[in-house]
Amino acid sequence: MAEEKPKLHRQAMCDRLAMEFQDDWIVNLGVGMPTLCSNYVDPTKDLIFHSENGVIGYGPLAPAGEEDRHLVNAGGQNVVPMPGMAIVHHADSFALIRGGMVDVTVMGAYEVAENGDFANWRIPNRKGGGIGGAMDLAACAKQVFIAMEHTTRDGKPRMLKRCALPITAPGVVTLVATDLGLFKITPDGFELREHAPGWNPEEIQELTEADLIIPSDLKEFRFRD
Amino acid sequence: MAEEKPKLHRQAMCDRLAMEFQDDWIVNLGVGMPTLCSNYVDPTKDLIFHSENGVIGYGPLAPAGEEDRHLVNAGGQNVVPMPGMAIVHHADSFALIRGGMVDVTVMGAYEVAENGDFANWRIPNRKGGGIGGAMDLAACAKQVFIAMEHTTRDGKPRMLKRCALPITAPGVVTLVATDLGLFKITPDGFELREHAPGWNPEEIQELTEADLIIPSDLKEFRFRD
Amino acid sequence: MKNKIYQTFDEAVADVADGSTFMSPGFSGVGVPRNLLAALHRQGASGLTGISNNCGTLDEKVDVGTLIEAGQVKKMYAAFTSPTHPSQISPFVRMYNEGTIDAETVPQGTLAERIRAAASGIGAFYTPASVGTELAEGKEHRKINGRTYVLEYPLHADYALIRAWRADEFGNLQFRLAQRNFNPIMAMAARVTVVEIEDEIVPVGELDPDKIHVPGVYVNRLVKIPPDGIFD
Amino acid sequence: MKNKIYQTFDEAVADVADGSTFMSPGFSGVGVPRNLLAALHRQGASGLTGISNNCGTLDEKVDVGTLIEAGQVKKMYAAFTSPTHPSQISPFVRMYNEGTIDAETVPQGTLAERIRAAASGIGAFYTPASVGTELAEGKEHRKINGRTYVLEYPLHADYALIRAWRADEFGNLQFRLAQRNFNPIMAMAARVTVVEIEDEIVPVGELDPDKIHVPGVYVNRLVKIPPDGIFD
Repeated sequence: MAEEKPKLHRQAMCDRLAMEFQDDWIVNLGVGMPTLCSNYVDPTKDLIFHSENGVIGYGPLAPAGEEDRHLVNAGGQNVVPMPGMAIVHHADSFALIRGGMVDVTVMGAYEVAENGDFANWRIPNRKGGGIGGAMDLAACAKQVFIAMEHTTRDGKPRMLKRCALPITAPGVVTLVATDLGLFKITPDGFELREHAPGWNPEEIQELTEADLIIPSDLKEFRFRD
Repeated sequence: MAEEKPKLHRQAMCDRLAMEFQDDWIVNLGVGMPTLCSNYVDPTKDLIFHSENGVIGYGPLAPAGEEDRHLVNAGGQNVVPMPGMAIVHHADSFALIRGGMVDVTVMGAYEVAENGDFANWRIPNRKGGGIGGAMDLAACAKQVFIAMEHTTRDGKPRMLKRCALPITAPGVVTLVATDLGLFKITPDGFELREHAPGWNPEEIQELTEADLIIPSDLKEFRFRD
Repeated sequence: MKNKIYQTFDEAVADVADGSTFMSPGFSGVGVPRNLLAALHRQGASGLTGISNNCGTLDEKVDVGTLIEAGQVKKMYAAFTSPTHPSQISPFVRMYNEGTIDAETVPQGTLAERIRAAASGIGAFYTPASVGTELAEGKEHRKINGRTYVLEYPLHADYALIRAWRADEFGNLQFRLAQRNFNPIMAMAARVTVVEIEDEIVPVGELDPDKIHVPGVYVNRLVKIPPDGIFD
Repeated sequence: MKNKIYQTFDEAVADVADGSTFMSPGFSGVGVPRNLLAALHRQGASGLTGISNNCGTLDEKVDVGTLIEAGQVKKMYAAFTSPTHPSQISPFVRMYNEGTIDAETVPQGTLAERIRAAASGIGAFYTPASVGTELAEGKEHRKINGRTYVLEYPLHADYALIRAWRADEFGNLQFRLAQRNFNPIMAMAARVTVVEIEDEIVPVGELDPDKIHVPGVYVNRLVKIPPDGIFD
């Protein structure tokens, strides 16, 4: 059974997305899995981590016992200040986001569609939503990366022709890391760029609703050195 | 000749307007004559002087030799800081203005009309205008006081039925001090509240285009004690 | 100078009337005016409308959820009107599903900007956030320079309950790090701004005018958190 | 970390192309980036559009009027497009009357808010300023909650020339007193932000993150004003 083969770990998925970050980028990491991106450190690149609460340039998680209760990232985790950090209020923080200063936002999702739509804020038949800053970020960041499991817990595909859930923003996703590989969103749909070790394109297609484009230079998933 | 009788001095006009300021008011004084209002000090009242450049709570003019070149009021005069002063940037300074925080703005004018319109930014047949922050202040301050000479240099009235010059804001002026007296703007037009010493209502009316309301409790102009 | 210093949180929120709108800042539990919220809970005003990033958490701490659970709130404007995890059923979520509280879900940046618009006398503004989503349905759209925006309106409030680090007696405020979040814009947007101070209320003149996050003209009431108050 | 420190003003503005839009802050002569304006004057770019509170003063100091007088500017957005006294005939006023320069008169608060809108990704906003006046003619009006507003659009720029008091090497900026004025919002609104520093450029980490007026992410180039530069 394909489902029983080992898949990629969350940290590997986030490492892979983080490898795409470029020097001097302003990076916003969503709550949950995306925060793992900050565990990947490329010493040749300086990144500036921005959090919705107005913290610009925070550092790694604070070691136990060294937490400053006034300094948290978007997920509420205590982080340490980096030299050069600056604080702004919430309106200015989203001025920065809407102003197009964020180079990449990495978010989790329930679904991603081949047209770049994604859904991560509302479960149907349930009132309300946990939108947070996701709509502002998704609409305004220069790139939107998604980190998510390839299928739901009961094995249904999350990589779809069209989203079934209410979307967070239309047509904005550029890159998706799942536990089965790395996918670029092209004008023609999902392109499988890298596959998880032991998984061939046909097996991945089987767990994907949308048709995958399989390029001639398809590679195996790249892990941290 | 009525014109040769002594009229009120500018400082007296501004003193009179300043007497109307209430405790804890946020006061914005326009460039030129209105700045004289800050020379009237009533020790029973605390006033907060706001300037368009984001200075909230400045004090008197700086004594010669003690100027801080980074601290000026809206007229570019060096002022001294008062304890409790705070600085904001220009967008926040006008957020305060538009937000309705300014209790009174005192401005000069070319013309005031009995409907509360006034004109102080543009001379006709001349391109452009010196609007500065006057339109924002006039539209948003809780009260607009005007300090101006009663007539033009060639003796034409400035207190009109309707403004001839392009207006700064419609229907906002509440109180006018001229060199002939103090005028309240009522729903029925200008009410002469106080006349300059030696000037009777008929003489003032002669130099006023609009019809003056002369109340039964008309008083002589009040000077500082 | 008017005395803005109140001795107790209860006095500072005593006049909050039934049906008032209040703003409650905080993000991930930092910068939450817990002492003032506790006092408003004790005070018991009802039919309140709340404006806050979320609708209460599941920890045992006092927050906007404390008022919600007590039935004091009839409507919330918030960026989170459902739990981030389906397992987290807060009092708000239960009441919202039962229909005993109303809510409007507002994207966080739009929430912040609507508060800032209220503070700034802006009548309405166009934002690109939420375009193409369910939250933009029924809202006025406009294409400006090739991009589509939705029209959003200011969020005013009668009261802002604020948590700051330090103040002077005039009400000039300073915040520490991520404590700042929604605090300054809410302090500037409300008709009456009530502040709980963590560190110190210093005499007027002791704060550098270049280092003030909220000018004192926006602040009406100050309460120093006593040693037995809620700090975290 | 990218090096943002430039040794000369000339290098810092060398790439300003003909036809660029630039922002020039300052109010009553305070916070004017005189060294950068002087360098842009030397550099000679033409066909520029300027965004500034005024269009140059009559003192002998370098300001936006220096570029205007040199014929480098084709259009100004400003709150003052005529002298405050009829006797003050600046080069701008002469050229404007002659029709050799174009201008748009913008109420000062609207000017600030349009710059802030550009910095904030706001597509347009409604302001009450100018309603009922000549400056609102032809603009879209809207009644919101009984009050009439006009619609105003953001003002973007290619370059902001900024005068600050202190910076760190990452570009975090601090201003002194009334020097702040338009500087922060212009620094945040432009594509490229170039800053002249009066006091000091300190190593990264020396500025308190709570006491920064413009985060360094907005700043591209820093030049310390040399002892023989223009300070006042």
